[in-house]
Amino acid sequence: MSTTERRREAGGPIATDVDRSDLDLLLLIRHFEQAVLDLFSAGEVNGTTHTCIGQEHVPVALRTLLHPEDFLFSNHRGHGHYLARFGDPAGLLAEILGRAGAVCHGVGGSQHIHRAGFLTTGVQGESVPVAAGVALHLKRHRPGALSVAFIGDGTWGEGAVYEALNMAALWRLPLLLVVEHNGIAQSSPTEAQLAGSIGGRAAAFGLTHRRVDSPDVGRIRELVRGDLERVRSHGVPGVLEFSVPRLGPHSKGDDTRAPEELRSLRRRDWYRHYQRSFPDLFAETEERQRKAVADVVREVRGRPLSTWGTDGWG
Amino acid sequence: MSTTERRREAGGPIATDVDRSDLDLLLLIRHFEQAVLDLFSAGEVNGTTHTCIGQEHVPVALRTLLHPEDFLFSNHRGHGHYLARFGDPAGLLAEILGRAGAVCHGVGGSQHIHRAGFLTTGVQGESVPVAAGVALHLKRHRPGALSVAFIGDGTWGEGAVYEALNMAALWRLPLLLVVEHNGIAQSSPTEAQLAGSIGGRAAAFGLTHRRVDSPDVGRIRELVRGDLERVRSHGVPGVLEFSVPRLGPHSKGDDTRAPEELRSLRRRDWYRHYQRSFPDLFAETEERQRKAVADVVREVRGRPLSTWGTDGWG
Amino acid sequence: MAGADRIAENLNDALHHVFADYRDAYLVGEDVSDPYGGAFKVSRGLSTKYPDRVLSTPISENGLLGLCNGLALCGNRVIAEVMFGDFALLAFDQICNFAAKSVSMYGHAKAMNLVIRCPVGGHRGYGPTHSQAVHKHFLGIPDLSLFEVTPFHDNRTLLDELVNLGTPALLFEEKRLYGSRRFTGGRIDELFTFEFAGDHAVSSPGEPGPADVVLIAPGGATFTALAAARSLLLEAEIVCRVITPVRLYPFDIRPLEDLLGEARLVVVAEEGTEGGGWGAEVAHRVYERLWPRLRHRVVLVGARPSIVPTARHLEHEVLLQPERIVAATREALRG
Amino acid sequence: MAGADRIAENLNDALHHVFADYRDAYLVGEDVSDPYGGAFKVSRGLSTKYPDRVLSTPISENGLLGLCNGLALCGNRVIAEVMFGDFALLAFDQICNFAAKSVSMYGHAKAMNLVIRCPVGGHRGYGPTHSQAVHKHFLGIPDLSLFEVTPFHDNRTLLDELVNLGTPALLFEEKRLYGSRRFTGGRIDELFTFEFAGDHAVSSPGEPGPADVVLIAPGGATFTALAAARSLLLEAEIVCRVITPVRLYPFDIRPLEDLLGEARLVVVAEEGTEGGGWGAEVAHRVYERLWPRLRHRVVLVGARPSIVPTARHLEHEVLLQPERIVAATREALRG
Ligand SMILES: Cc1ncc(C[n+]2csc(CCOP(=O)(O)OP(=O)(O)O)c2C)c(N)n1
Ligand SMILES: Cc1ncc(C[n+]2csc(CCOP(=O)(O)OP(=O)(O)O)c2C)c(N)n1
Ligand SMILES: [Mg+2]
Ligand SMILES: [Mg+2]
Repeated sequence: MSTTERRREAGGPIATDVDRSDLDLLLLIRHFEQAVLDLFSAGEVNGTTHTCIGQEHVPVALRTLLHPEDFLFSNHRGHGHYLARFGDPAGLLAEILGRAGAVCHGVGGSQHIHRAGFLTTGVQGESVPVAAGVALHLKRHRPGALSVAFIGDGTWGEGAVYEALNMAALWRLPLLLVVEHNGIAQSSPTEAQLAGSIGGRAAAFGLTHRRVDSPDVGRIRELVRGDLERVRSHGVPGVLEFSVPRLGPHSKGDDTRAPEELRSLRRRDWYRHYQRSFPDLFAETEERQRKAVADVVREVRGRPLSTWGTDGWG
Repeated sequence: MSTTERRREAGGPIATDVDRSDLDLLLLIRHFEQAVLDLFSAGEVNGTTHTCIGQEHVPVALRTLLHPEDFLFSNHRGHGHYLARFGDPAGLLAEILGRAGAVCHGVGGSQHIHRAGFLTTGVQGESVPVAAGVALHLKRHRPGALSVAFIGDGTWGEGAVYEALNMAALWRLPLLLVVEHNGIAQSSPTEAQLAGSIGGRAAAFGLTHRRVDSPDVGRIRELVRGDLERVRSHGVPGVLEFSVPRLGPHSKGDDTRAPEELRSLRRRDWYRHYQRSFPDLFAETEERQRKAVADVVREVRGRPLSTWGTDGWG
Repeated sequence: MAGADRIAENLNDALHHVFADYRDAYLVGEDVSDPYGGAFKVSRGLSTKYPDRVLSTPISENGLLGLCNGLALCGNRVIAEVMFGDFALLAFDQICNFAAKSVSMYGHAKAMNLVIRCPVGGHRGYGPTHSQAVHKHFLGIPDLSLFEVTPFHDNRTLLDELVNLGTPALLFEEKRLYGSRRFTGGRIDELFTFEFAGDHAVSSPGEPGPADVVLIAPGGATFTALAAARSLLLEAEIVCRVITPVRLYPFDIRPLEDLLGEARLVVVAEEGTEGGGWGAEVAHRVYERLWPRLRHRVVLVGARPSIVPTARHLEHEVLLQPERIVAATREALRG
Repeated sequence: MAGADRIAENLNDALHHVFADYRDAYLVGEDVSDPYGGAFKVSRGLSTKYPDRVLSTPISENGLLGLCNGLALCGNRVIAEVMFGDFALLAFDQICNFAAKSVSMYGHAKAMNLVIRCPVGGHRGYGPTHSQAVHKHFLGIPDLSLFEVTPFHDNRTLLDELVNLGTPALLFEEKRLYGSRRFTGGRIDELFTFEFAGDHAVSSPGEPGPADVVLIAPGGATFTALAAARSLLLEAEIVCRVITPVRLYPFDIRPLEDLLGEARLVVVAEEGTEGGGWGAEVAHRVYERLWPRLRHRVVLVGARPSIVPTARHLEHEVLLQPERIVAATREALRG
């Protein structure tokens, strides 16, 4: 059985074939996020959560270009990053619901997750200098490994980002900044919070920058493979900017965008395009992932509450 | 009597005539700074101080382009900025020595000075967002007025600078950032602390930028007059970068640069060039300013200590 | 009482009044513009009415506080909204080294009318970086006052005071308060009434005479303290008064001296973690004024010295609960 | 004693030993490289010997602490040098919200070996933004310990302990100490000797029996306290012991209980401004353990609640001086 499916439709944003495992992952993340929102609506999530609906293809595309020894700094909108790296929906959902088997015992919750080679914090921008420090370590001890920090467009408001880029550029650190530019930060459109451009910000430090608009996982890989390699082999930082639509609310029920705007954003959803390009495989995969997520939800909801304490510490 | 003196020598970095009041001010600052260093060596200065020897021409040149309603944020190396604005060596020296008549009662000292439309703080970068706030106020209440922040090249390490530039660019604030790029920050050469270029940093926010190398006050004015006017009339921020030599130590006795480096820097000193271009006027002016500063030193040293308290507050 | 407005609305109303009263009022913060109106909706309606003076900033806490400092320096009345108090730590330099110091460090008294609003505290499951009670870190900065919204004080009066203070102030807003109704008319419930002593709200059960215990608890800890006081009364006949200060620092102990001096025990409860906190400062003031009259050492309770976990059941363990106050009080009275 | 090294040299030696002992040691700070060796020269020689692991950073306090956090996260032993402690406030987020929280907030114990060296305090005329004793702001952060260099403790032992602590630590270095010689061999001068009680140095005049006063004073305040103790003895025959802790927070009171319990008076002196400071926390610990034995409330003295002015005569007025300790002590003993 081939793991790659040929595209049916000519033209359109999906120009490459699809790997089944990519589609699996794309749809796992989509349905996971949808389930989280549903659980939230049902009052089963304590606190807050930020879903990555519309942005799933970024971690999915990068997944095969990343190595096990790379260190990833995710952010508040990090479920997709986690699932693409670890494929562990139960551990993540348990974390969000505070159930046994939670990857961080329910202590960190949705936006504070740490697992080998992966870390999220809840303070915007804070991770970038930390990622620079990790890059320095990797450069010396695991040459060729990357320190990757995911940030949103709005996070360019934070001074910490610039302090880190300056050091990373000066010391030629293998830091890859992945910017998920979804045109908005909480409620603020990018035009209202970011002057100039992200490309310009990268250039300010002499860093390479590429902007990618495609929702096509295969195409993205073609475009950015060389960029990652350059950061790895030259040990210098780079910035990758992905233009993506944020299709869900910022966290929960707090979307103040106009319906027309959302409609037009939905036209950019990888989901539609993949559905159109690979209708059969898509339907079959979606069904499978919907069920898989439902099973995970059922199973995790049935678990006892997580425990935390010196005893429980791993 | 003409207030402008014709250049004698053709060629060389000084290509314009000199205004007597400019030369007066240049030499006042130079001799003031020299006197501060001497007082320091004599153990009469408490704490620390940073002299602007080699950089005097920047505030002198800008002086005539600035308006009384402009607000100036100076920095740790700010004696020249103060003297160019207020021409008050006694008030400043009293501040440095903690004597009666000190502009801030000796409380702030060399690097914490506030007087109408002028403010210095001792934390690098901190003033830039504050200057943006003042620019916002000016834009609304005194259109055409500038908020000017002086910073060094090293201060581009601070995230606050970027946070401020972003806001200033977004809101089109009349903020003028004057960068005195002396190639060093304390002991760190610029190459070791600044990746990319200052022009690139300005461009990152869509800001205009000009780099000026000339030590010639008249020439500088020709070059930057339009830039200031643009910030004023369009109400948008801009960056002016002056390439200057730091001829003295960072503060006192802490210069770790090699003698050859210092020798080559001295070749860029406006002092030599003006001396060469206007020998008679220069000699006469220098004599006058040397004496004026000596008088100020003598007079201020004889004053009683400053007093501070609710009673003494002006 | 049923008729009173919710505290978020009361705060919102207070902000509207500041803007109506002062043409130099500014509100600066992240996502404060309509229709969002700030993460906790407290700023709703302001940007629509006063578009020029409500600034939704980029995500730049230090920068936005710097901007506020510049506006305050020019004589404006400036209100900053920090989305979560935890992020005020990013702006520590602008708050401490610029805002507070500028009042005096230039040798002349310089008015800085700046109010920094900080939603704080947990009980919301927002996790370790969005749930701190950061009060303790800002204690003891000359010329920086700390205030906290309470269920008793009208924020209209409070905010008007703060924008005219002449020195910068932090205003903490415990998140549980937003959705709660204010206590008005002197009555809290069938058991407790309240009145004011100086600036402090004093809640008492109907018992005459001195209380056994005086419990000092600001902000949202008021609810916790009231629940504890109720248990103590109903379960152990311990009469407990609850004092809710609105100004946390400097803490004004004078109006409380008699109340405190008569009690068998003084307890200070705070939302912040135990250790190095506000409670120790209040205790110090109590000892300083009342040493000879105190019958027991001042007891401090707060959250456990831990980060605030996200999961509800874990968060509950860490944060201050009425049971902890009750247990500490009873143990002290026994011992 | 004349033979002992200056404390700056002792610290420098301690740093050299950390680098010699641990191949994963890093030093990160502004202008720390040779020949400059840091603003106070404490880092001299390190960059020459270990060029790869000594990083002179841009002027980016928050960024450099973040970089340190990344290195610590990877298991390295990291020492940050903040040029002036005042600027540690710029890095508050990385210190509190990342370094300290990472130890526990991911549900697993995560070692973070990070030491943040902060020169603090005045008496140097550096002015309001370069002279603060910032200790108080960092009190009570779970998993963040505060230490301070003293004239008694060997920094070689101390630094070795700190780089292996598993939790981040701030190490305050009061600037007066740098040029001072360490006290060694149990003797301070012809009047005072010292010994250790637990981690605390205890200085005593030769008098037998319990002291009248126990004066707790860390870092550079030790000198001030010793001068005060000397005056009290010579001018008023008041016997005063001086306790100098090396770990300020959490404060370990157990080894001191007898000493404190026997005294007529406990005084806590600190370089920081009065109000909301470390002293109140120490006092709280004292009350907590010794309430029934205390004969007087704990007296706190510190700098006046003011910015630190630049001019020497004004600075002198604000900062803690022996006379202030003497006056507060005598007043308390009288009253
Ligand atoms: C320092 C800090 N300030 C504010 C916030 C609140 N906050 C969380 S996400 C967010 C918007 C982030 O926007 P962006 O970087 O574009 O990421 P996106 O949410 O669009 O993925 C804000 C303001 C925060 N978490 N940290
Ligand atoms: C936040 C902060 N960090 C460090 C310092 C110490 N410091 C004072 S001046 C200076 C160098 C500044 O370099 P630059 O901006 O190039 O100005 P220059 O001294 O060259 O005029 C440093 C590191 C400070 N004052 N503030
Ligand atoms: Mg975004
Ligand atoms: Mg410089």
